[in-house]
Amino acid sequence: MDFALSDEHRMLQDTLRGLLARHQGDDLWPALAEAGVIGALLTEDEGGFDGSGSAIALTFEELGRAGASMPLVAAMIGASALATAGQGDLAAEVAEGSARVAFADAEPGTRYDRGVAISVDGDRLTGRKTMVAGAEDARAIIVTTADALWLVDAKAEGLTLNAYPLMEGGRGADLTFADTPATRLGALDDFGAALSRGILGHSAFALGGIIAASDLTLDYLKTRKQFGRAILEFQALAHRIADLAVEVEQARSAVTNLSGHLTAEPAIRDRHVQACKATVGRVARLVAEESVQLHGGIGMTEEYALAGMIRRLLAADTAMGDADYHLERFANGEPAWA
Amino acid sequence: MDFALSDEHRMLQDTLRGLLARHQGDDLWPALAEAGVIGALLTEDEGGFDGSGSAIALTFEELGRAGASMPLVAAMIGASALATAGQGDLAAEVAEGSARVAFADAEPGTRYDRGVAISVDGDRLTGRKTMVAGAEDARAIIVTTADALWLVDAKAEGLTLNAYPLMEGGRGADLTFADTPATRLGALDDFGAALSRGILGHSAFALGGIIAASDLTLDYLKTRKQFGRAILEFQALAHRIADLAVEVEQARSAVTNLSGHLTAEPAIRDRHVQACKATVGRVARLVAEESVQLHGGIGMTEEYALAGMIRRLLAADTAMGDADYHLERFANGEPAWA
Amino acid sequence: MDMRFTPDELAFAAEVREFLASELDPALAEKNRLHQSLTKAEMEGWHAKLHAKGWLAGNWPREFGGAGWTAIQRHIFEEESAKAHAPRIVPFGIAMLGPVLQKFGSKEQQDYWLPRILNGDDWWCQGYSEPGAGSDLAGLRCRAERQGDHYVVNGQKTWTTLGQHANMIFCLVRTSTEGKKQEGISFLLIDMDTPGVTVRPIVLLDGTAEVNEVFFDDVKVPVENLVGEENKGWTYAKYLLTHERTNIAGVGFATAALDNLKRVAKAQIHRGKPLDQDPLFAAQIATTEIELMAMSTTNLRMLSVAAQGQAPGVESSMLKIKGTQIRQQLDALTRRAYGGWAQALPMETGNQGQPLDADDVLSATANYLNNRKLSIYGGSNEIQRGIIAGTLAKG
Amino acid sequence: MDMRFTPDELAFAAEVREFLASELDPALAEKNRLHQSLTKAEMEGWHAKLHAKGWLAGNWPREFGGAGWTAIQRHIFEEESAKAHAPRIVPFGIAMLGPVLQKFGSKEQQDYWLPRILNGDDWWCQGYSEPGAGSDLAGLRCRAERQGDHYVVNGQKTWTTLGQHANMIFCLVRTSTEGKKQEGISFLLIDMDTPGVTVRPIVLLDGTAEVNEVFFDDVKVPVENLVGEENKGWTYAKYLLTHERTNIAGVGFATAALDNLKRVAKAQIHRGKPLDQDPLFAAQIATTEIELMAMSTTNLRMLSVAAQGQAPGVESSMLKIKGTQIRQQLDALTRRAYGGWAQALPMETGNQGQPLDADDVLSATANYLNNRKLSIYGGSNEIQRGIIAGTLAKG
Repeated sequence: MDFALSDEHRMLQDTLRGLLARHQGDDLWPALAEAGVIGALLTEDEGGFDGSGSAIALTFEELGRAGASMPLVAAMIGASALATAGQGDLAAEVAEGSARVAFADAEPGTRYDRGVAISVDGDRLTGRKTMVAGAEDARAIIVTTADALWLVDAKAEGLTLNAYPLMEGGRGADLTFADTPATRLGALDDFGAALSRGILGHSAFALGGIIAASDLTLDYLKTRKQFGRAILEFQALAHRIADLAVEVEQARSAVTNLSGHLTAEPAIRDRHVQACKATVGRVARLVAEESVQLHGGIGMTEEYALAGMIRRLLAADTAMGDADYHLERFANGEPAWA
Repeated sequence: MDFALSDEHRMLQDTLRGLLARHQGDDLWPALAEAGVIGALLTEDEGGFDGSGSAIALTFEELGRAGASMPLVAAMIGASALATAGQGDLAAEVAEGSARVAFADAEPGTRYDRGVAISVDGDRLTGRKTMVAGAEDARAIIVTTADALWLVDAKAEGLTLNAYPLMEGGRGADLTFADTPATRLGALDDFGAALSRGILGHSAFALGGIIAASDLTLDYLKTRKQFGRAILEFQALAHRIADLAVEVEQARSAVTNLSGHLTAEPAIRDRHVQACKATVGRVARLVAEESVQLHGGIGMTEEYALAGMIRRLLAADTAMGDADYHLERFANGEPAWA
Repeated sequence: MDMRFTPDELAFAAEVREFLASELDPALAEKNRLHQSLTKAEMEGWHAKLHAKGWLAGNWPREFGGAGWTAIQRHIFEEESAKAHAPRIVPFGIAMLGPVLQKFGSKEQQDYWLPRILNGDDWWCQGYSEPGAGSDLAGLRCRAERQGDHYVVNGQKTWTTLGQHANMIFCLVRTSTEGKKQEGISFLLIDMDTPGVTVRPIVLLDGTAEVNEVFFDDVKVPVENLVGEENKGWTYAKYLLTHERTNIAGVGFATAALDNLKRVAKAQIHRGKPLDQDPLFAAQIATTEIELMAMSTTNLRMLSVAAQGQAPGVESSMLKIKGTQIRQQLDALTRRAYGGWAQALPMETGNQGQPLDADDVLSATANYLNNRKLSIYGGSNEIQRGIIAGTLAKG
Repeated sequence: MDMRFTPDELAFAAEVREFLASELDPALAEKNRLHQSLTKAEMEGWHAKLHAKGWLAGNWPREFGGAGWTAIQRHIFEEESAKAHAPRIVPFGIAMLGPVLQKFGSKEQQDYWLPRILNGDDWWCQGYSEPGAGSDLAGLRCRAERQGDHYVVNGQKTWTTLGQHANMIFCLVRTSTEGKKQEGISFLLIDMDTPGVTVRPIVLLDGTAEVNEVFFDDVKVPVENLVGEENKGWTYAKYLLTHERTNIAGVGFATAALDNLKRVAKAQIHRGKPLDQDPLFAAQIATTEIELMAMSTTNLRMLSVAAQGQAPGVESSMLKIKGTQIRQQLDALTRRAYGGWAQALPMETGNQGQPLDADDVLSATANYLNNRKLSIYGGSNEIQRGIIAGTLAKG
């Protein structure tokens, strides 16, 4: 048993930290692509060179720590799904960064059901998807329906896009489909591997944010003085930050578990998918709420770094099924993708 | 709106406090009967003289504070049910204390279902009931089955009794029925009033215990010294006792709500039955666990007064459906008795 | 014991509902239901309607132009207003400054300022907190130096809610650094149009800008604007904190939030059925509803004690804690009911687009974030726990 | 990163399972599964079987007759033993005193006492806590006065687990009242057959009597029974607390408890179906199982660090907290799974009757009550939070 990073992954981590210190916003994506970070998220079959749980987990944890908001999870799911479905050319372009794809999963009017707001007629889609991150920049959209995965060209007829800022910091869009032509990539459960990696991506991103927010809160408790002393010296607050520290370790272990079981047989992998998202989602919300409370008023202001962290933590819980959603499926012994 | 006790009820409270200071164990029942306390729990139709929610709540709260363990709830349910079913003579004997009845509700092998371990064939019962408080002293037993209430003579043929100590301090028994003759009193939901008063009794008893345990814990925190000061001065513990105090008020209000809605129309009464038992059960367990933890080791010893309180709190949550049971029915919008 | 309202109280509740039905503009109620920021004119308009009815200052005695309501009547008014999504009465003049002036102000101050509050001539805001003095309010540093017939004020206040609309601010200022820190504080009324006053908005994490920083740079304040005695301001501030807390539990707001949550859970689809049929989600709603049922009665118990003239004690701290827990839980459930749909936030600035048909969703997210403040301001829940424990230690 | 056990570790796990299958008496395992108190002979018998295999002292180096296992091997042994419901190795001699003697004892002490622990010649118990010194362990008062070649011990110890079986006790005693309270403590080995030693059982709220008070009244202890130096005992006690905590997380016990809970929930009927199909109860089981999955990996992460020779730091406090929370939650759910059936308690004393066919139910209730101790003893969870916060404050 060895939980340490391999030499390659330590190098990847160093690269990421360097890039994230130098690049932000729109600049970041090309820089990551150029440095091969997208490739590190994908296997050779998918146009990349790694694709291991460990590479995915460390990459998204670093992005989460830095608060980099960008639909890299969509690129990873997209390239993997495209490769699985025999669309290797587009996958390769995504892997090298010359094309972007978006992942349209959430729907209005439902928590996490698929196929409520969108319907299929032959090879055409009609209805709406919402909160599609990075849709404005995508060449193609990977779309979920009740039981299948579809590929839709961004310029397809009958597809309209309405964009807006997302809570996590980037931009997303509502996509309205009106008898829009689409290519069926396959049944949803053929893509369990790709989708599970999406869960790992969101979870590790949340883990990075959890660590960043709890570190920031600890720093604040050490520095902020009230009643003549640092507020970390107030035992009630000290015990709460200690409890948070315990939960942060739980989140880290949950990510480690999924990362280590990403290629296990589907039944085992799915239990870890659900356990990971349930744990990380729960801890993300807890850390978000406790961080604001322990800060007091300053923690609610947009100027202070915590605000963005809070929103990213909530968004990461919400993406692809929140803690309650995955807990319910785990409790029922259901598969993650069906 | 007036939440104060009436003069009559203040007198009842004084009487009870006096009796409970002087009498314990086997002596207590005759003393209570003689002082008219059983009658105060029942309406005139039932052979008593009050039977209001307020009288029931204050009586059982006092019993709970004093830690008096005795199946007075069974007497109240029993007399009320008997009167409703036209068995006024036995009801009157119960009301005046010359006869006792037990209430057989729980069954082995199930959380709170009825009719799992016991079945009906004509006017005969076969199967088992468990944890029947006061069965050894009862002249007759009120028995629940899947959808009805039955009266069984304590000397009926085919009825065997196996007695043992209950967690709450008194004694209970397993009752085994083998083609035992029984009198059907009516359908379960005909006795909603009687059964709801049972919930109020158990809840108010728990409230008394909640208050006693949290008072004892507060006293301990004030007196016990560690690291050179009273442990109540440790802020982390002070905040936890403050949180307990908030929950104690929630439990009191839940009891007040049921007490004030005991004679409301069944749909409204049942919501308060469920809300009351769910709240009091949750707070009872919380106070039990926190009291032990805040005490430390001494709180786990049989010699110390807390031990009995803890067991009574757990028992009160468990009786006639615990917090989870009633929460689930409240959430489903189901009636309390069906 | 009798849990019923009296016939008079029931009649009053009916009158309030009737008033709300006829006077409250549905568009304004809808805006309020969605927790969208109201304009200054909208708030002033609602105040004017209440003032015309004589209901603007329910907590004031009749001699000062108030309605002279009992604690129960105020509770009924607040609960009915919240359920109807009426705008909340801006509290700074009516609920906060008014009672202080009535108790500690001079006759001249009462005669001049109180009618202006009722008429809407002044919009007041509150200058208590400072960047270095949050929970430790008495640690404030903003200082006022007496120079002839003026005080000269220098320093900063923060968390000044709706200060962008205000022309007047009542401030706690330091007039002495001798003795205990509570002893050198004075209560000063400051015209915000005086040279040297600067207001800067603070954007919160939900994108709204309803609170502000207020800076004072050699601001001259006439000595007649001192309330009560110099260095006794802490007494007046504490009076406010302990006596004007009838609505601290927020039962009306919680009831409205619960209704809204149930409506959302009935509409949102989960596993092919309405979300309110999901056992886990239904249990979470039920848990919170049951908490609210109990807390609501704790609130009434306390009001009924207050109605008999006894000052509320530690109960108001308990209601603050439980009340905010319930409201925050309701807000959290409402946001989560929307699931994957709740990943955007409305932005008050800029025209950057907005999701389709999602006003309610955006409102749920913003409201969840915004109401994290409930357990922080007005004495954080940690401060309230300290107050409760302190009382228990003495008792 | 590689989460798999090595082939050697897998082979070792198989060997442990094989040993348990052949050597563990099923009746003893069943008694243990039901958390019934084992007799002294039963515990000694199990120790003897382990000693014959060379596995009694997994944590001791081979030079002292131990198995010299790695942290991972010890974890495997503990987890497999717990899952098979094997008796827990009584920790006082093997896990606690042994390492202290090995590190701080004299050659003579090591040669004399260590083999006796392995052979079962001595049954050790622990004399740390006192009535006035619980969480504040260093505040202990039981004093030892040097008189010639003896110490004379007076005072009281409490919470002495299984002290009723013991013939020896290792004690922290006060040998000086000068300087800081930690500085006047010594570590003494006391023969319990010495005149002046009295053992009194403490009955706990679950009716068991596994802990004791031990009184010392002018008890003479030879000076050669002092371990290490006089007044340095605190150092040795702390060594124990920080270094012998491989099983602090209790993963094996939690796994066994989870298996048992699932078995109970499959058998108990709720609303006409097995309880494990109830969405609310299933969600509570799942929540705890998910917590255990994560905690188990936290434990392995820590072991893998320990295996590389780094001393565990604040992680053992974290594992203590989360480990006890999980076990107490599992115990609570198991009791509650029985619902109305769980209203009796087994009584160890007296023949007052017992419900029919209810061994598992009684065990669930008693175990829930008994395991409230998990978050109190060995440094309460509040003490652990203080340790974590203290480390965070420095970091």
